[in-house]
Parts: sequence; C-alpha cells; structure tokens
Amino acid sequence: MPGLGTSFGRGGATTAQQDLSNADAILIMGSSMAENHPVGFQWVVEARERGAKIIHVDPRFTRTSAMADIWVPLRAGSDIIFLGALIRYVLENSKEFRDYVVHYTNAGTILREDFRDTEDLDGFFSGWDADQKKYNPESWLYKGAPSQEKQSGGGSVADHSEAGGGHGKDRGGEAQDAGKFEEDPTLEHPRCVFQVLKRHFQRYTPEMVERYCGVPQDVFLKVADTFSSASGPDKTAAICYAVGWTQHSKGVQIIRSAAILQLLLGNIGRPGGGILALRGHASIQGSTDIPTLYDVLPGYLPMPFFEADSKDLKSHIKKHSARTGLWSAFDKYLISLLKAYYGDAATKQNGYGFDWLPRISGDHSHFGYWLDMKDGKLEGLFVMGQNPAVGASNGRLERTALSKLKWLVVRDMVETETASFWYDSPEVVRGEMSPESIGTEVFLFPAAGTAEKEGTFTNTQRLLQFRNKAVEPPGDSRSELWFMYHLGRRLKEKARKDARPRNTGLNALTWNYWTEGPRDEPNAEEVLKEINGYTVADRKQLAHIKDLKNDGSTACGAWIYCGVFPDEGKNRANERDSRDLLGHGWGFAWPNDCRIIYNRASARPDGKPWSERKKLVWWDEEKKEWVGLDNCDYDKHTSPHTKSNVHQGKGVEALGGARPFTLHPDGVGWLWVASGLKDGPLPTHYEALESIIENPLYHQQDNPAADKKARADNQYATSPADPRFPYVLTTYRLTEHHTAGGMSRTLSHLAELQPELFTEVSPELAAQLALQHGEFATITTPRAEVEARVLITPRIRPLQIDGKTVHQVGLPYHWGYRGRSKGDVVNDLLVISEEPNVRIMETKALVCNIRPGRRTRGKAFVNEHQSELRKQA
Amino acid sequence: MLRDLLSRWPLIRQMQTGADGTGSESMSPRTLNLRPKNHGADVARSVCPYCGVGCGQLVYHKDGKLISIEGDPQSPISRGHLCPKGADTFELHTHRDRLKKVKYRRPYSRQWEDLDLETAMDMVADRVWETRERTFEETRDGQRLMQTTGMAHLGGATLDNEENYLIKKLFCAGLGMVCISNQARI
Amino acid sequence: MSRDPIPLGNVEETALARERRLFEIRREAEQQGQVKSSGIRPAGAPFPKASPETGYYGIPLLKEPQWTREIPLYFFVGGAAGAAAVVGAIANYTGADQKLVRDARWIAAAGSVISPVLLISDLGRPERFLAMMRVFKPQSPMSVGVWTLLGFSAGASAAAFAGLMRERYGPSLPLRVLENAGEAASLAFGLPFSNYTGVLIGATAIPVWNRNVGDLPIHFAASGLGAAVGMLELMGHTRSRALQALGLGAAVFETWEGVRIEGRTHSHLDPLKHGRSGWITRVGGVLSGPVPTALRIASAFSGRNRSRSLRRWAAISSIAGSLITRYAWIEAGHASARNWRAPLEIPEAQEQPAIGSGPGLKG
Amino acid sequence: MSVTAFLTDSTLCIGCKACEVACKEWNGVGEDGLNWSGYSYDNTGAVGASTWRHVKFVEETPIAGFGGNAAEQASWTFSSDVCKHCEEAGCLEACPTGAIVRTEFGGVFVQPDICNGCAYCIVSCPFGVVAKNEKDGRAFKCTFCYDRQKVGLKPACAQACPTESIRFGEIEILRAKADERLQTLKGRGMEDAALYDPTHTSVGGIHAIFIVRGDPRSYNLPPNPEVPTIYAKKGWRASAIAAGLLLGGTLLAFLTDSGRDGR
Repeated sequence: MPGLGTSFGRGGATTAQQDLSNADAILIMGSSMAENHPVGFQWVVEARERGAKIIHVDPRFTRTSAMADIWVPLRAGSDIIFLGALIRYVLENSKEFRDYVVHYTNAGTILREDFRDTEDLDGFFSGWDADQKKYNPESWLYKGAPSQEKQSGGGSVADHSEAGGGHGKDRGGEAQDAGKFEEDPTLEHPRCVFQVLKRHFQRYTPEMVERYCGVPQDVFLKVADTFSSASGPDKTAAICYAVGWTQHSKGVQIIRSAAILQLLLGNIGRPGGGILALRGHASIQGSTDIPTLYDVLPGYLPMPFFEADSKDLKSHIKKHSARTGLWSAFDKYLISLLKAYYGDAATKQNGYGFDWLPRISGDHSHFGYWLDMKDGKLEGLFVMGQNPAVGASNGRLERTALSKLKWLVVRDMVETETASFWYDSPEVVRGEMSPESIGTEVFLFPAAGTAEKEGTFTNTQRLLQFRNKAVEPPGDSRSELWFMYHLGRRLKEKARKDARPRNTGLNALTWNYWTEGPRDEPNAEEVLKEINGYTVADRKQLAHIKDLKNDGSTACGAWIYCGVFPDEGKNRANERDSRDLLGHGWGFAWPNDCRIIYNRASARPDGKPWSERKKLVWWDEEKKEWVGLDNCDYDKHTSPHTKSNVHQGKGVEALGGARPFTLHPDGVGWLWVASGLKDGPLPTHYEALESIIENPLYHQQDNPAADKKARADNQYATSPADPRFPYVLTTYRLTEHHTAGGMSRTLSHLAELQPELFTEVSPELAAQLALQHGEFATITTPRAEVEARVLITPRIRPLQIDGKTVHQVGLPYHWGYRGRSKGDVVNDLLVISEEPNVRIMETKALVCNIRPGRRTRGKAFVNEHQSELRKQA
Repeated sequence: MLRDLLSRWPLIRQMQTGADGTGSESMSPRTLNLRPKNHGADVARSVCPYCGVGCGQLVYHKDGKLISIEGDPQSPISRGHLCPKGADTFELHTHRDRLKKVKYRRPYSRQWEDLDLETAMDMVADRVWETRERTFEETRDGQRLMQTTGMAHLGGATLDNEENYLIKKLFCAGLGMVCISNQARI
Repeated sequence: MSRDPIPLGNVEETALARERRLFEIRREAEQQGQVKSSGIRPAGAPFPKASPETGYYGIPLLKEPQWTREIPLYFFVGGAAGAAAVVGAIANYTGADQKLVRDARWIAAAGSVISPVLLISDLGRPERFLAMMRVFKPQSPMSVGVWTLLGFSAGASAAAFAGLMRERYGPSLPLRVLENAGEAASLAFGLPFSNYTGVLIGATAIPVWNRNVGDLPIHFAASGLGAAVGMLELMGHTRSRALQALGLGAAVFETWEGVRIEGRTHSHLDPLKHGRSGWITRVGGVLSGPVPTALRIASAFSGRNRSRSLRRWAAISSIAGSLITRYAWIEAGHASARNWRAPLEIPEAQEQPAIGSGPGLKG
Repeated sequence: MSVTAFLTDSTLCIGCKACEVACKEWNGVGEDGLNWSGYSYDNTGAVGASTWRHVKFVEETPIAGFGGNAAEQASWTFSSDVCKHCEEAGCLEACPTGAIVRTEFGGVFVQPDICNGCAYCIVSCPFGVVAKNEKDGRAFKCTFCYDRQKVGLKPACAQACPTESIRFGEIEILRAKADERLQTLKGRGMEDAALYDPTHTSVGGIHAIFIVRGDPRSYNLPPNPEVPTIYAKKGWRASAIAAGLLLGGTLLAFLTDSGRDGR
C-alpha cells in the first residue's frame, strides 16, 4: 500500500479493528464496512454506542449508512475533492493538532525552489516528461537533499522504474537520504510543506464540494466539523477504507489524502485513531507481505530490475538502503532472505545468489501479462484460488486470452468459470469460440479447504493467525503447500544433472521440507519457521528483527515477520490467549507484535501521553523503557530525550528519541512524499478515466501517469461526457456473497439470500427511462452489456453536479455462468486500466448506459458489439 | 413389561400427574436425551476463509468428519461472531459441487477426463519444464536477465502465507518466473 | 489558466428541509403511483414497500391452512354421521319405525368408519393417526375431537353390528347389552361429534373462522342434521313427518345463518362474501337453506307422490349444500389467511397500495 | 433452569443475515429456493419451515446528511424475526399429539419424531410462524436451539450475530435491558423507538421481544395478537347449545310425530 507506505513507512493498516471502539469519530469512506466486514463492524457499532459519531460517505445508502449518524452521498470518483476540502477546512480553521504536526510530520520541511505545483502547471507537477509519460521527481525532493541521480549512481530512483509495480514503495521512502534538509518549526516559511499544502488545497472549497461531489455545503460542513473536532490531545478519530478507494485510477492518492488529514489531526499511532485498510480476502495483507507479486520480494524488498544500477547485490543494496531509519538495514533483510532461499550455496563470493534471481523488465502484473497472453505471448498459466474469468475487469478479454494458452492449471474447491471457460463461457455460448477451436490444455486440481489444512492468514490488521487442521481434504484435494512442494520436488529433480546457469538457482533452492502423513503433506510450521528466520550455524530461531545479520549468518524468509516463531515449538501465530482489548496473546501482529504501529506518536516528544484518556505507550523513567498498553513500535530502551542526528548519523539510532515513523529516513510522517510515488508528492483531483464531466480543476482530465492500456479489445468511452454513456456506473459487493461468488454462489444458504443479479437505480432515473421494478434492464459500456433485475430504491439518488442532474447506477458483481445462482458477469463491463503505483484497475467510477429490457443474445450480440467497437474506433 | 409400556404412554403420565400434555410428560426419549450435535466432538481452532477481518472459528470434527463450524468466543477480533459467509463455512467444505478428483481437458477436446493425481503432477511438471526450456532468457543484450515470461501465476489472496512463500520461492527464485500476481494490490 | 468554481447560493436552506420535500414527493408517488405536485413519478410505482399503510410488502402474516381436500369432506361426513346417530337413537327410544332406526344407525356406522380413513389419508400414514392418542388435551379441540371420534366410532359400529346380529340370529342378552350400550354411546358422542368441527376451526388464528366461532358449531350441527335427514329420506323415509320437521328446522336455521352473514358488514366476513370463497359460500348456503325450505313447505301442501319427490329434491339439495358449505368455510379460511391487512389491523385503503408488483416471492 | 428469551434490537442490526445462515447450518435446515423478490434485500420473505430466522428490510427515503442512526429518521432498518415462543402459545395448546412441548427454558419445541403433520398448529399460530415442510408434511419452526441450551450454549443465531443485536438471556433481565435501551434511544432523540412485547393481549408476552423504530406493523408485527384458545370457550358453549338444540329438536320431532308413517 504505497498510499500508507509512503506516508507512514509501512504498507499496512495502522491500527487494529478492536481499537476502533476507542474512537471519538469514525469516517468510513470507500467502504461499506457493515456489508463487507460485518464482524469487524461490531467495533464501529461499539464506538457508536459509546458516543462516537459515525460518518459514512458513499454514492449509495448502504447497510453501513443505515448504522451511521451521518450519511453523505457523493459522486463516485470525486473522493479527492471531498477529502481535499476536509484538509483545507482543517488548515483554514487551524484545526490541526499543532504540536503533533510540528514534531511528528514533515510539515516544517523546506522544499526546493524549482518545485511547481499542479495549481501552477494546470494539472501537472514539475518534472512531467510528456514523451515518456512519467515524472522525474527530482524537484519534489527536500531542499538540501542530495540529488537522486548522484546518490544512487545513475538511474532514476524516486520512481524506481517504469516497470515498477510500486509495492516496493510500501516501505515508504525510496532510498531517500533526507540529507541536510532545513526545517521551520513555525511552519511559516513560504516553501515549507505546510504552506505548500495550504496553497495546494486552496481551491478545494465547500462550494467546490457541493458543485462537483454533489454534497450540499451544510452537509459537508457538518462532516468537517464533526471529524475535526473529534481530534486533538484527548480525542481521536479513525478512518476506514476499502477498495472503494483503492480501485480508482488515482487510488493511492486518495489514500494519501486520508493520510495527510490524519497526520494533520494527529490521529496516527494513537488509540482510537489511525487508518484501517479493510481487506476483502482472508490474507490480502499476507499476500503483499509475502507477495505473490512480480515487483517485490517478501517483506517489500524490491525485485531487481533489468537496469544498470542493480546489476549486482552491491548496487542493489546501495540503491535501496537508506542512511538513516530502519531501511539502513536493507542489506540484512535481503541477504537473510537470499540465505533462506539458496541456503549454503549462497555465499559472500557469489553475492548470496542475488544473480540467480530473475530481473523484471516490464509490467508483469496481472493485466500486464494478460494482454501479452491475449496476444499469444504466453504458454502456460497457474491460477490458484482465483477466478479471473468472472472476477477480473473486462472478462471478455480475460476469457478469450485463456484460449490462447498452451496449458492452464487451475486449483480450486469447485469447477470455476476459469476452468470451464472452454465450453460454457459466454463467448462459447454465443458461438465466438468453440471447444474445437481452443487448444488450451486444462488441468483442474481439487483444492483443500481452510479447515483441511494448516497455515497462517495475515488479516486486515497485520495479525498472523495460524489455522489448525481439522480433517483430511476429500479425495484428491490437496493444499497449495502440498502442490508447490511436490511440483518443486519434480522440477528440482529435472534440473539436478543440468548445470546450465539457469538452473544454478533452482538447484541451490532449499527444498528439504519434511512431510508427514500418508499423503506426504509438508509441515506448514516448518515453512513458517523459515519465514521467521534462523541462525545458519546452529539453526536457532530468531526472536527479533534486530538479530538479522548481513554476513550470511542468518536466514529469514520475510524480515517483517521475524519474531512470529521465536523459539523451537513457540508458534506465536497459534497463540490463543487474548489478554486485552488489542488482543495481545492472540496471534502475532507484524512488526514485533505491535497492534497499533507508530505508537511512539501516542506520547508527547518528552515521552508522556498526550492525555490520560488517550494514553497508549509512554516512557517509564524508573524502568528506563517504553511501557504501556501495546508493544512500543520503537526501540524499547531509547529515551525520548535522545538527541536526533538525522543529518549526519547512521542507522535507526540517528533518529533519536522522538521520531516515531522509524522507516522514514527523517523519522516523521510524510504530509509530503518527496519520493516513492509516480503521480505526485501530493494528492490532487483528476476525474476518473471514464467520467461524465470535465475536470473542474485543470485541463488535464485524468491521472496523467495512469496506464490506460487502451486497445481494440479494451475500449474506453470518450471522456469527458460520452453521449452514449450518460450515467455513472459503480460496482460493489453484498454481504451475502463473496467477490466473484466462487465461494458463495455455490452454496445454497448464501445463494438463496441474493439469488439474482440486480441493478439499483433511483426512482427518478427509473421514471426517466421507464424502468420497471423487478423487470429486466440492460447496462452497457464500450466493453460489454449485461442484464439485471431492476431494484428501484430511494437509497440511490440523483446528484446535482455543476447544475445538471447526474444519475448513478449500482451493480453488485458476484455473478457468473456457473454455480447455483447464475447471472451476467458484471466485470465484463469494466475496462482494464492501471493505477500508476500499484497497477490496480478502476472499478468504482465508470460510465454506462441503461435501458429497459433484456440484452441481445447469440450472434446478434457479437455483430452489435463489433459494430459498436467500430463506431468507437 | 406391560406396565412400563404403559408408563411410557404420555396419557398415563397425564393421569398420574394431572398434567395438561404440554410439558415433559409429552417428551419423547429422543427429546429427553437431546444433545448438541457437536457434543463430545474434537475441535480445531481455525480462521474464517472469507474476508480480511480474520474471525476465529471453532471447527468441530469426529472420526475424520466435519460436524460443525462456528465462531470462536475467545477471539479478540470476532468475539465468537460470524457473518453469513463465515457462518456457512461448513457448507463450503461439504457441499455437493465440491471437486474431489483431478479433471483434465485435452486440447480441442469437448469434455473433461478424470486423471490420477500423481500423473497430473508429472504432466504439469513436464509442461512447466518444456515451457521454461523454450522461453528462458539468461541474458539480454549482454546483461543478466535470468527470467522467463513464458508462463505466469495468478494466486488468490485466500492462500496461506506459507503457500505464498513457496510459490514465490519456487516460481521466482527457482524457475525465474516474473509474471506473478494476485488479487492483493493496495 | 485553471478554472475557478462559481460559488453557489442559498446555502441557508438546510439539508433536512430540502430532503423532506423530496421525501414528501416520493412518498406521495409511492402511495398513489403519481404525484399531483410537479415532481417525480417513479416508473412501475407504486413499487413494493414496507410501511404502516402497506404492511411488510403485503406479505401475509398468517400461514394458510395446510389441510388436504379430505378434511372438509370429513367435516361433512362426521356432521351427518353424528346427527344420524342422534336421530337413530331418539327414533328408537320414541319407538319409531325400526327400519328408520336401522338406516340411521347404518349412516352413523358408515360415517364412523369413513371418518378415520379420511383423517389418515390427510396425515399420509396410518401410524401418524396413532400419535393422536398419545395425549388428551381438553384445551385442544382437535384432541377432544379425536377422542370423541373414537367414542363415537366404537358406539355407532357396535350398535349397528349388534343390531345386524340380532336380526340375523335372533335376540340374545349380550347382543342387547352391546346394542343398547352402543346406541347410548353413539348418542352421547354423536351430539358433540356432529358439531365439534365448528369449534375446531373456530378456535384458530384465522380471522374469518375465529370471528364466527359462536355461530360455527350450531351452523355445522344444523348442516349435519340437514344432511342426515336428507340421507334417510333418500333411503326411502319420505313419509316420516319427524324427518320432515327436522329437515325443515335445519333448512330454516341455515337460511337464517345465510341472512346473518350477508346482513352484517365486517371486513372479517369478506371471504364469505367476496371472491371465489364468497361464491362457494353462497351456493352452499342457498342449497342448504332457502331451497330445501321452499321445497319442504311446498311438499307439505301437495299430493303424496308429488310431496315425496319434492322431499327427495329437498334432501339432495340439503346434502349437496351441507358438503359445499364445509368446503366453503375452508376456502374462506384460505382467503382470510391471505389477507395481510387483517392481523395488522390496517383498514382497506382507497387507492390500492403497492403490493407484489415486481416478481415477489414464488413458492 | 432459568426462563430464557431473545431480545432482537433492530437499532443494532446491520441486516447481514448471519442469523439466518447460522441457524440453517446448525439445524440442518434446507434451502428456501432461489427467488428474487424485489422487496429491498429480503429474498426469503418470512419465517417458515425452511427459514427459522428471517431478517426483514424496511426502506425509508434517506436524507443526505443523516445516517440510519440519526434521530430524525431511520432510513433503512433491519429486524431479525423468529418464533416468538409465546407465554400462551397457540401451537402448543392446539397440538393434539403432544409433539409440541414447553421446555424447561420456557421455549416452545416441536418434537420432529412425534409430529404427525396434522397441521392444526399452523392455523393456531397468531404470528404465522409454524409451517409445514412440503416434503414430509410435518410442522417445523425455531427450536430455540433446545439442544444447545441443554448444555448451556447460546442459540446459533445469537452466537453468530456480529453486532449482538440478537441478545439471549434470562427473560426478566432482558426485559429490564430492553427498557434501559429504550430510555437510551429516547435520550438520543429517537422518539420512534418502541419495544414489541404484547403482554396486553391473551398471548401474555413473548420470549422473543423486539426493539424497532417506527410502527411495528411495517415489520409484520401484529398490534394485538391473540392466542386462539380464547375462542375455544365460546366455541364449546355454542357446541353445547347446538347439541341441546339437536337433542331437543329431534325428541320433539319424534314425540310429536304420532302417525307411524300413516299406517
């Protein structure tokens, strides 16, 4: 999560769900928490019952709104205007938590003269390269910070690489040497971050909000006052978001806006504060921590890029380690990982096998390689526990691409649409493809369920929880652990006698996991132990990140998880003895079992709590250590009075005793992200890639750094205001179903609760188009058309945008062509697009058309669709 | 014999006690000995596979069979509660449409065939190896590349950390695959 | 170079006021399906709604009776058999024609055999009927009824059996004892058996039934008597003045009952007057009330042969009426259960509120 | 054995339907069928043989700036319905087989091994709760998780409910809590909050009480539910009169009928 990562240092929720009950106000935006995280929502309800005000900002009145005190309907995709206006409100009315801002953020840091704001350049920050369509962030750096080029010996660092997926930045702050930067504690200097911020958000006024978000001014002011006055030394307010924020062409910057707001109000690292990123899957957090992503290694260590500056271990370390802060130990994290990967074969001489790692050379993300697949450049694909045929944007393209593969391996508990695309996908039904014409060889493996295997999930609050196995999986079902282990065994066997360079790594790969039972199931705890890390010499488990070494004497699969298995037989992820609200004694939260991270900020610079009511950790003069209600996310014994020496010093020690954001080279929260983001140091409003209006702020319509991937089979509506698609389309989940439905449409007790695809429209739109309640309507985008039952409801409302009425159409996306309850694939409507930092698609704000009646069928659709495409081309 | 036969007749019990036939006198032996279905079953502590909240689950099982799955009251996050999806985890594991055998589809074929698990594993290993052989690039214009873009992985975010670790380790650090992705973004 | 937004006016107007107006317009639209004031008109409106005016989307609170067709038939048979037993016994005690006594007994006996058969076929399996004998619950009309049925069956069949034996093999003490006891029992149980089904449906949550619980038993008794008399007459007893008198009495009462139902205006009586159930009720009422009354009076003033045929027609009419009436009441029960307004005490609205537009819940 | 009850508080209910599913999972209840209703998010309609817990969805036009927890108006409310386990239970009194019993916890329990499908309980329930299983003809409804209660466990629905809008406990304590809750809500300006617990009618109170905002009739909660047994007395009186008339009439008819068929 670069949004959180660049602002605070770590790409994870800053707080725990239970801690929401301590909040004085909770802003839920870009999420329908009650619907998609019902059990987590109990803590919001608890806060509400204790008197906290719950604010829900959402285009629709959802089950979350039904629990909130304030509901704000806004135009999908206008989030940054709304949040920007909140930031402006705080700044204009001096509502910021001054002491916090001065000491714990980079508000006072002076910026370079040559920086130019989007306000000056009509939608671009300085450094935009129109030809390469990317930023050179040099001018965003702190004044006095050494030039990135010089520092890292060539190759732009700040934007990492055009190929970068950006997850590497989750650690926040590129190899950024804060250098000899200047600070103005009065925050008066015209070029200090605080003043730049003020100027940047100057135009985000309540009028603006009313006009372009469709939120009446009095309603906006009610929100602004409620939220800002619930913050301060003895009050805290929290923000919850989910994919309603992330799945935009500017998702990271929306989250950045929230981060800025929370830093200004002093709500980070404090009880009842923070930003809670709500994950939609059991282990989304875990899947980026220990990534199955192309651009990062476990622990957010960046993958080597096919670039001069990271040709060997030395240059890679030079490029990515920082002088100060926790990233000064980058080499320890990386070398320990290589030792875990390549074992004894990894030596100082061969750079611990760094050279055996593949280099990435382009956009290898889901959409990146999927388009290559469509163009026939891929031979094989593994799909494990995912269902792109109905679960991913532009399903039509996703499915046709599958037919271009030589072989496809699908692992799931049921036969998914992805496995069956070759005989029952809409394309086959419509006669566009036929099994006879599809040469893809398909292997469908039955997968074990969660109760049938052991292992850890990392939940939405960075908490590792170990699952114990109850029963054996039925028939030939196996865990992915089993599959990977035994596949690896076979492949290593093939490579054994083959000494070509390509096989050196494979041969060196440590793969001696012991298996148990009649089915030779690998032991998950063994793997978890490797992830935790151990000493190479005597294979003792490591207890703390501080124990990691850069001399190859330690191995560690994921440095951030170090401490989860501190001792032989001590699996902290499997601890089930909760002692307090934050759940200490139950599972293990990374890092170092801190439940609320950056919690050093819950105490004043002098180490005393900001207030009795909001105390979390504090400095104990007698014990000479940090004590409190949580493990301190700081060196336990570093006194608050320790002087900082960020200008010359080295390592985390240089931060001294009062810089809580220890991953940042300057140890403070970043209102301003000098490096690490590809689309600007500050969030600024752009319209969605498909929008019904012009960008009110700039001539630059949408995020210039976003990758549209526009092509004949991935068409966009003309933006702004395509007359063919006059309505705003937003997609979402329902409580009763799970994502694309693979785990819910197949179950009788869930399918019957929401048995059919429906579309939610306002009575006004229904009146206009004569849509009949309960009858069918067809929703169209340049990609596809789907039919759905009409649910006319006042919970969807037309908005007044810039003087004209804007209608929004809501569509849940759970259905597909298999399972007990079937329905059209809503994701077919979506366009494949990539947010620049994390390459996520835009699903929450698009344009569409809707008409009464059912969609066209069979060949007719194909012809119509093709002519439709021609019309656009 | 006849006596205790009669004594089991609620009508007789009614006559003896003068009860109106709505109480225990009308209860059948089954009702009187009623016990919860998970009574005396083994329990495994687990975590809900659906969203990211991470609710604790108690998985009751007996003789290798699942009996019921409900919330774990000790969990500091969920306090024993579950949402409709979590509450349906038992059906998720036991419903009729669940796969139990490997299914295999030949190129251009119209139907599935069953395949033995070990055979399938061998075949997949062969496919991977062949594709890797064909598409691996050790260097590109003189510089080290060590990658193959000939095959890709897309993983769900309902996989365990340990599983993801082995996927990344084998596919990336072992085979040189770079096209590795999953649902998780930000 | 960047565009400045033009500030908008009238911020004074509060969201609440603004929203309330929209709310009123929408509300009106939902109620009437159109709005007088200029505003929006939702397509397909009025669409389903849960409100104090429309209940919960007009989904009926009460469940409809789940009985099979056998049950109203059982009501009819039981009613006739019970009444026949009474007629038979009284006829015997008053020394009336023995053939009449015997025929009445046979009707009763037949009914006492058919009744359990009908109940079992409703339950599905014979052993299920045995469960009825687990307990005796005076507070449950069905429990009382079952035990009454058992007593009646025993009595009626014993009397008929003994009577038959006597005629075949001549009188004997045990036979006489059995016969008299049986007859006494069939009389004692026949009296409640002929009308308890009125209590059975009267003491339920179905409005149209429980609102008429005070009438139902008498109504059913009269109807049963009419049927019993009719059967006897069809068995040739078209000269008996007693039967004529009883038949007339029953018919007159049924007429009066019909008048009462038609005469009162109460929403709970609607199922007896409107719709399908209403028509069945009317047909049943006319056949068991006015028609036999008229025929019987006519028969009293006409010659022997003509009088007989008139009485036969009256008999047929009463029997048919009695049967149809039982079906009518069950049918009315269904209609009454479907009326979502009754239990919620929501008065009939002028304009039809939005119920079940849209697919609604099938099955 | 304490008398237990449900307190279902719709001001805490998020309409997630966990109760519906948890109930079905625990009790092995079958499916309802896939019928999209168009009644807000409610596709199961009402409690019945295959739905023992049922969440109702009541929509009101939302007001920008006011969430469902605002005093001004509850814009979208959810209420989880269930068998009321009446103090005076119609089904219990009506059942001729003794299949329906009152448990030591005060719940009303249908013994599936006894029920013979006479269906009399179905027309005797003033709340339309008991229903017939089409497959085997027997009557089914919420068991109050009698099996779980026997070993001191909460009913499955109360266990699952994420926001504890379904509370389970001793009835007197819950009634007190309910009054307390009402005061709190009124204190927040929610004048429309009401407790549904018909103690004023012959039902004599229920073991599943509800807190709702607005008119209970919007949730299909009858204002004056009556237990059918109150009609029985009147019925039997009429029955006696009928018997009397029948007996008297017949006697009269035959005694006055001097002519023995004119012979």
